[in-house]
Amino acid sequence: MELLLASSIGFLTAAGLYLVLRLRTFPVILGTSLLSYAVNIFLFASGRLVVNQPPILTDGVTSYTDPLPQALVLTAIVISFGMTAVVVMIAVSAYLSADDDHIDDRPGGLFDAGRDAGGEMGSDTARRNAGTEGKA
Amino acid sequence: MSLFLIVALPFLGALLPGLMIHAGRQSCAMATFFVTLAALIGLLTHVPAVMAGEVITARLDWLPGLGLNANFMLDGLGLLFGLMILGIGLLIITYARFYLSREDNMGEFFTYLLLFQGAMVGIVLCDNILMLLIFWELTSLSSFLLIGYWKHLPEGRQGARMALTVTGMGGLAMIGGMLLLGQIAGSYDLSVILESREAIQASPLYLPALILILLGCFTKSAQFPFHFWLPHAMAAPTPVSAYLHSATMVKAGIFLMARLWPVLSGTDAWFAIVTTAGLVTMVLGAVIGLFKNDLKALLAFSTVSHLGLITMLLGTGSAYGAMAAVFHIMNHATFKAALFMTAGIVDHEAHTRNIPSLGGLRKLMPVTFVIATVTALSMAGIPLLNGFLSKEMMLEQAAHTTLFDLPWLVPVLATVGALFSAAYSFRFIVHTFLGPVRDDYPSHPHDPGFGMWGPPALLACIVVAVGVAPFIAEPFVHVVTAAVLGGTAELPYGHLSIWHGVTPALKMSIVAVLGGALLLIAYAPLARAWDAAPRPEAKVIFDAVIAAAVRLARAVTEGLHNGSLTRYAAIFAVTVVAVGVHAWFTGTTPAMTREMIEMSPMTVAGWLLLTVATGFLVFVHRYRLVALVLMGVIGLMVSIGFNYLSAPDLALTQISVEVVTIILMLLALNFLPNTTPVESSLARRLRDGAIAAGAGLAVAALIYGILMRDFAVPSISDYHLANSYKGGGGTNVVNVILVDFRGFDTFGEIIVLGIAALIIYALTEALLSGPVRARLLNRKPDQPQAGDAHPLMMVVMTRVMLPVFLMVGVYIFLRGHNEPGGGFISGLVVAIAVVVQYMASGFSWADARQRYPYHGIIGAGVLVAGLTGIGAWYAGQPFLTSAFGYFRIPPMEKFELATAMGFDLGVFLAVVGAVMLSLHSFSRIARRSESSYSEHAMDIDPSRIDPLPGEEA
Amino acid sequence: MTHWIVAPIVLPAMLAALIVLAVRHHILLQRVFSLAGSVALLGLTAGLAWRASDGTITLYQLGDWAAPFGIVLVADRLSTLMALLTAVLAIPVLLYAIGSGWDNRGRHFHALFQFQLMGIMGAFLTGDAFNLFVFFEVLLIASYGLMLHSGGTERLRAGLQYMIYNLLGSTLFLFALGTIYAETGTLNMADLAQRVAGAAADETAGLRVAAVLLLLVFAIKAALLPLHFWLPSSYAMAPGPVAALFAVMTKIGAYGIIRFYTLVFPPGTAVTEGLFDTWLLPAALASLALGMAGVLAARSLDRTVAFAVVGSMGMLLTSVAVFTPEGIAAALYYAIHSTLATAALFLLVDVVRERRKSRGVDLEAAPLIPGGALVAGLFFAAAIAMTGLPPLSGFVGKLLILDAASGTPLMWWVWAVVLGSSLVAVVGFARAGSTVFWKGHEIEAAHPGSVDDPEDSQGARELHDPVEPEPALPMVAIGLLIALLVGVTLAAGPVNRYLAATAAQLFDPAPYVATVLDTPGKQIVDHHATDGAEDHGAGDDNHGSDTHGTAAGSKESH
Amino acid sequence: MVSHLFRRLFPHPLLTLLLVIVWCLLINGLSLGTVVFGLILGTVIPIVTAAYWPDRPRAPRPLLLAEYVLIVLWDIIVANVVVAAIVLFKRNADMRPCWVAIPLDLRSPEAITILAGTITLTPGTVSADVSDKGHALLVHALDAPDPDAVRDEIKQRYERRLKEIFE
Amino acid sequence: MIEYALIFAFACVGLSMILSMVRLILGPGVGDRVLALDTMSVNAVALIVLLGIAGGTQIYFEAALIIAMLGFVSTVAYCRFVLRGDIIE
Amino acid sequence: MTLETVIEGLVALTIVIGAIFTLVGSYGLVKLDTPMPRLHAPTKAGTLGVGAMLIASILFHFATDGGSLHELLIMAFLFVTAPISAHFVAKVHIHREHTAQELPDPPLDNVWATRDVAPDEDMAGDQVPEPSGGR
Ligand code: NA
Ligand code: NA
Repeated sequence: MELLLASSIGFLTAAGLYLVLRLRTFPVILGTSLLSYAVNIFLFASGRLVVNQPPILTDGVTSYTDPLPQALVLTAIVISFGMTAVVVMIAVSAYLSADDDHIDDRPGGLFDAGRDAGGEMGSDTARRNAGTEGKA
Repeated sequence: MSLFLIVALPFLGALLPGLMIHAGRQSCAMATFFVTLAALIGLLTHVPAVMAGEVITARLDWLPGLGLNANFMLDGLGLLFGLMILGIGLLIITYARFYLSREDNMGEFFTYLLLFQGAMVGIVLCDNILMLLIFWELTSLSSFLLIGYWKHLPEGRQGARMALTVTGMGGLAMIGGMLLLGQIAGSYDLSVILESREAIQASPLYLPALILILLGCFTKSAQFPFHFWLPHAMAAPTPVSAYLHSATMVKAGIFLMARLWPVLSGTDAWFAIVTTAGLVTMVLGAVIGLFKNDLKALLAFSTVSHLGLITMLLGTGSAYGAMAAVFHIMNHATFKAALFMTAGIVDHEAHTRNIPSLGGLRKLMPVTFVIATVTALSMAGIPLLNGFLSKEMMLEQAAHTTLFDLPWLVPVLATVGALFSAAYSFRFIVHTFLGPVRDDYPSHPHDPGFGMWGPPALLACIVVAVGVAPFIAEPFVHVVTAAVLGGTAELPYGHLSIWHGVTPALKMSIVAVLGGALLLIAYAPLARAWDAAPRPEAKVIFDAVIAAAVRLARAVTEGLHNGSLTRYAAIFAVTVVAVGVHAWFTGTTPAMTREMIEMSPMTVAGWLLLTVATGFLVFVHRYRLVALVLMGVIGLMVSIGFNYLSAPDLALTQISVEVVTIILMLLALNFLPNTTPVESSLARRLRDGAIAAGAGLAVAALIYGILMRDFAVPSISDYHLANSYKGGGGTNVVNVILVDFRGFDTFGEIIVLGIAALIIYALTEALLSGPVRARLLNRKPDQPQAGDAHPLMMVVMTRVMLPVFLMVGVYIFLRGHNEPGGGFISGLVVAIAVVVQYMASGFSWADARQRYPYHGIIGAGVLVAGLTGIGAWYAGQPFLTSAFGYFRIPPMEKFELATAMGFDLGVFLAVVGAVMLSLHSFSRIARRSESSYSEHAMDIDPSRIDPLPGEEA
Repeated sequence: MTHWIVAPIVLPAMLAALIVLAVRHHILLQRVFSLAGSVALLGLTAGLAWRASDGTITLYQLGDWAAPFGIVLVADRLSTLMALLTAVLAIPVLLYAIGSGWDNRGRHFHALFQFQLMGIMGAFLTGDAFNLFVFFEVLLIASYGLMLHSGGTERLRAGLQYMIYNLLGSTLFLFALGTIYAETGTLNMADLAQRVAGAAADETAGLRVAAVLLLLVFAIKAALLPLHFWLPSSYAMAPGPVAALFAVMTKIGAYGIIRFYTLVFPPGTAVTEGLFDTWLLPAALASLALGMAGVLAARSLDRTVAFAVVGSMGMLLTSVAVFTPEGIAAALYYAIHSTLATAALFLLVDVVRERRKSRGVDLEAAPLIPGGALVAGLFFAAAIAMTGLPPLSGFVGKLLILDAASGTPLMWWVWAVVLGSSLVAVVGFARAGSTVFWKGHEIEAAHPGSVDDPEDSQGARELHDPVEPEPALPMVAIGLLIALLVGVTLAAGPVNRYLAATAAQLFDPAPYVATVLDTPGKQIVDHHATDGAEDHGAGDDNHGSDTHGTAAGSKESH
Repeated sequence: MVSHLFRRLFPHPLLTLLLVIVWCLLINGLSLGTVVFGLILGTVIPIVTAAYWPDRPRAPRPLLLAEYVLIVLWDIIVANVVVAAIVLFKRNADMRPCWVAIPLDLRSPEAITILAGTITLTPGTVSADVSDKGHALLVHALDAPDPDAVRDEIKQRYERRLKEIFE
Repeated sequence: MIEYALIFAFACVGLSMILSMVRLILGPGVGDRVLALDTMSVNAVALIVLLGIAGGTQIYFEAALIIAMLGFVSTVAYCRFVLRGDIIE
Repeated sequence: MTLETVIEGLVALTIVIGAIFTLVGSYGLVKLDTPMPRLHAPTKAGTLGVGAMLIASILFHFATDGGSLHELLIMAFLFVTAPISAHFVAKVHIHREHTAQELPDPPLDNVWATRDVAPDEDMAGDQVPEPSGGR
């Protein structure tokens, strides 16, 4: 079980980090979500693993899992939820303002003349423009 | 007058011109003049005591922890410089009053000038080398302001920056040197340091300290190879050039060498460095000066040359040399200040300082001519003028100085220097004033008013007086020299006199004067040869160095900070993993102490699902909807895993957060493109994969190591388990930790959530009030839309479920303290119930039925939670102290009431408000102009289209 | 029981909630509330600092639970000093925000501002490692909101990067906390100190990882190379008053390092071996060098200042990395100084951006700005402070740091980098300042009557006699900061004495640990027993208190 | 007067009853305290959510409804067996999936919803869509050689009963 | 007896989830994937109920309840996204 | 054969029944080769699968710790929500997979609601490419 959990955390971390290193905002946000899964499980596991001993005091039961990391993880989940909401909002706002969902600033500045001309990089820009201006 | 006041007067006075600028130029200048005069008088009150050999002191602790104190002392050396600074300052102020034009901001000018003056007085009266550093750098700063005074001149700005750069660099080096010096001596007080000659010269830190201090001195005094900034400082108004760059600031380096002479001089290193630098500077400055066509540039290089001369004298380390240096400092200050002022007069009157454009001014401005001639001849070393006396002493000293085992080297070079010095002095007179009167001056020149020629004339009188009757200066020179020597050497024999007999110095002097005259006669061909000769141009080199530095800095910073978050994140990950792994392997690894929990087929299946979902998510992350579906799978798996591993609260929270997150992401996804193009190369992906795999491996190894070991010391959570019920009144220990043991965390956590919602709202507002608004309103769906936005089935079902959902919310809320649940999950459930109404029945329909502003709910939540915490104060308990009790209303069973429920209510409200405000804001962005208000929840309602009998509307 | 310690956290939180609840539509009331709250906060923190000044360490047990089981706040010299610094900074920043109208360019400025203050206060005052994380998150999320205040394309993009980078940082923080808890079984900082000190010598690997990860977390906040990349763009893009407030945010990272690595992971143990000399000091020196190189390289004034922040943090951490009482004292002085200086500079940058309409803050020639002389003068003063030129506090701080570094093995490196980078900074600021404030005179001389105000072509008149005077409050705010800098300089002696005492307190953690761990908390009353014989669903037993009696007992015997 | 107050307090008495039952199930016990608290909630929650119930649906006939529920439960069990058999034993190629359009006599959205739900829960059928005016229901059958038989059975077995219950 | 039934049931539910995952991966349409996720959440309810029986506890009730309640919310949200783009309009 | 044994047997039986139906649901999800038929398998089999297990749980708790009925709530939720989920998935299929010709015309009305779109908004064919998991 420990091996499964440790490898899951490792796997989530690796996947999250790989996505964080992508170039567009959406995969990066996915990546941070995966990372927060990983770290939440990590934090949870810092109290060691126990099966079927939930920290609800019950008559006649003497051993419980460590409740403290669970409380910490709850706090961490809530916080990362708030953070995710904000980062999604910023990503949307940034995309809507700049018409570009790249996470990196592009060489040549934001409104590089070459980009709006189309090409592979500007494909989504072109598509959205076609969608909005075609009807206007 | 107290030394503090003498130093402080110029600084305090610096406020006056700025404040009085509206009172007019005259009052500005007068204020400056009287401030300076007051300080000068204050200084003069100490003259008798100093002449009697006393040292006046004043001490004030400032930063005793460091040894930085406002200690001042006045001895002969300080007096000489103080008199020069304030005395010449008075003349300069008078001169400047008439020199500056109407357009110039006189208040600003005199403010800077007084700041500078104060800094200079500070340097020369300072008895603490850290304090001295402060004044030292202040002179650099004020000179920066003064050189850049004419801000519209590029030369002014560049010259100011160059001066600041070079002298600033020296100042920084000197900080190091002074700190070293202080450490060797055990004190930063000069009076202590000056007593520690042996300790200092024996210390291994002596050489670095010496070099660093000399760097400061040489840069400030424009010694080779740092001489190049001085001519460019001539972009300053002439009074500034006269004051700073001839009489005072450039002599600060000389002053410091003289001040530290007792402890630093006398070693081979001192001799070799200082003498060489001085000699080279003297010759080089004189040669360059001869060929300068700008009057002020000529004088500037002559200053460089004369400073070299003084430096060379100090470098010899002999008492006689020191006395010669002292005397030449005085003499140079008088004739050079006067010369600058005459150059300024010429510039002011003829509107040019270019020597080839001048000549013949003798007839047009006779007074100026006389002053210029007297002082220039003094500079050339003509007898009966003060320059001659000190130059003779210099040559005498040179004749007895052997550098690098070459006895001829110093005398010959000194003579060459003196020769060129004579030559440019003659040129100053001949090419400017003599010759025929021209008709092409840019302006018609004539002698200026007394205000402008009076000050140099006064100086010229001193030049003559001392030259003719050197004994009047003799006591003073002796006192100053004694101060320089500081008891380390006997005061040399010597009356200052015009005639010493036919000494080597006299012969050298004659050679120099005659040779100078010959050079001037042969000037034209020499100048052509000079112009033709290739030579390094200091400004070009300096600019190139700065430009190269800027290029390098840009290459580094812009290369690193290229705006690529992707790269920053990669660096972050690699750094963390590398440092973490290094830390692990440099420590001792503990042994495993725990048994592994058996893996059942079901856990393996769960593991498989989680990893496959994660891997597939990475594989299809470009297809965003599919990626989100997979996020749902991962969330579900994690939730089940929490359940399995005895964490029901976590499972609940995880799954409800997951649902809200997915709703949120779906709302957002609609504004983003649906797919991502492939942009990174295979190599990039491999690199990222390697980084990710490394990090994953490290994390897995770390947690595996943790999981297989027990706590070394029992965890504090034993206490929580033991006291949750008796002390916190709940059997759900996790919840009791959240609302009681660690309620403060939860308080922070709901605030995070509340802030998140406020930010989302604020950004929505910003977006909808900006240029994006129009585009959003006219947005067309980028995918074909299906009909029936609000299906009947959904509307009916959710309507029935809303009360049930709320019921479940209340249940989860109330049970939380004893069973899995609590305010947070309850809040999410209720929020989801409301959001489902929005989804089913439409934004406008649901929004119209919402009575409470979500902002208010958030604020109320935080307030309720906080006030519950504050409530404990009234029971004399700390914030968030809980109380609970069991109550019973017959015939019903006992129930529990706890203040923690109030806190949890706050949590609940904050969560509901935050989730709703966030989703509401996202939905607002999605409103299009075509989406109109609908009074009906369902798009298709057969009972509305053809009502049943008896139900017609 | 005094509640003063928790007041600096609760007051802004309640105030912000009240603003959101009641006055979110009334900017004037928000201003009044916010300003009054900040003044009250100043009073509170000043009081706390006064109480701590004689070396008293005051403990506040939240929920009345004894440490290490509950969360505690600890007011010692260091925490109260930092809290006071924050409150002092808040007032001019708030005045500027109000005076310039920034607070009214978007929603919820004052609520976010107060929440931000709450987060910072909590981070400084808490004595619990996880609670520190929570307050980090509070201050971070508030900072995201403030940074993005009023929106705008470039700000949004910079904000996105800022936020994602810090999300990674928060993730790392949790990894560090998980490791710490797994290794020690506690979260209270004093308890951690005890348990780490008592850790077995053959089990250091995990603790070393924990110590290093935590150091990296604080290094991110402190913008230490190579984890500083989030800073330049976000500070440059943030609204002026927000960037000014952020001046204290980097100090929180420095505070974390000072706090944790004097208390929990002190130098000279197997757990921290090599941490400071192998990792921290070289990184600090590199930050210093890079930051000042950035000052020279910048093409706009906002980035000049932003890189100066990186450099100043390098300087501060250089002094920290020396890890002597002198070094820490010098670092604290520098922290105070650089907070005020950075704030003043960012506000000035904002003034330039607002008034220099055609060119903004680009380092290009542009027509003169109205009221330029005063702005230039204030900028000159702030730049002097920032670059460490005399006579302002930067110079004093630099001397203190150089002095503290002398005698250490890496002294020559420290001196060379500190002095060399000072020169680079001087050159950089001189270039920037002369371009922005002086070069316009050239244009003016060439085209008389061109002042940078497109709304009025006869702008030359405005240079001396503005038709519509610029609001005075922003300049008052900046002047206040400069005056504070002067004050810190003049009072260098007493301030340094206080900081030396602060450092001494940090290097003798025993009283801190004793105060935190030896103060008894809540006396557990068995409500159930007093409740009578009635049956309760969960039964009549003690719910594990019997089996865990040892743990409860051990708490009493602490 | 009393009845007016009653209608104010319990705008949807059936809902209140439902909520009390839900509450007891949630608490997982039946005691006076639970019922009283459930009643309180059952009163408050409908009032709070009244805005979302713009028009009062006609009260169904309880006995007929109970009969209907039992029929449906039985059909669900049968359906599951049938569908399981088809899934397990029939080859994909042998299946006869088809669309069935069912004209509706029902008009009330509540009744249509229940019908659609019933169809989905019972033998091999899923209600997939309604027509643009709500007069027909589109049903997909997993394996129905005769679509008309499916349509007739649905109308007979379920719709007729629902019409009695609700309209 | 119950133990064996539970072992069998755990295996079946585990296998069900794996099969659903297979459909989720294979797709091909969004509808199929959403359906697979919906099935997985129903399976999850089953799994949690089984855990409760196996552990002899009712502590997992809330988790099963919440998953049952909320599972459909995300399914509807995904579908609405495909159908309309805006899930709230 | 005591009551306990009977209940135990019943519990085991219902668990097994539930497990089989659960498995069949997911098996059908994989086995069936067109979208609409696939929809039937899990929505039918799944509900009874969980339902049986919930009955097992009720029985089990009656036998062991005094009984519980709250599992009924879970069942109710599943039964109420399953049709809505299926309805929406079916709408997605209609929207994305089926051309209008395949569907029968609605009696009495013009068009099925899902396909009731303004002509200019009907951009069918311009759909997002889907990742194919290997088929
Ligand atoms: Na929580
Ligand atoms: Na909870």
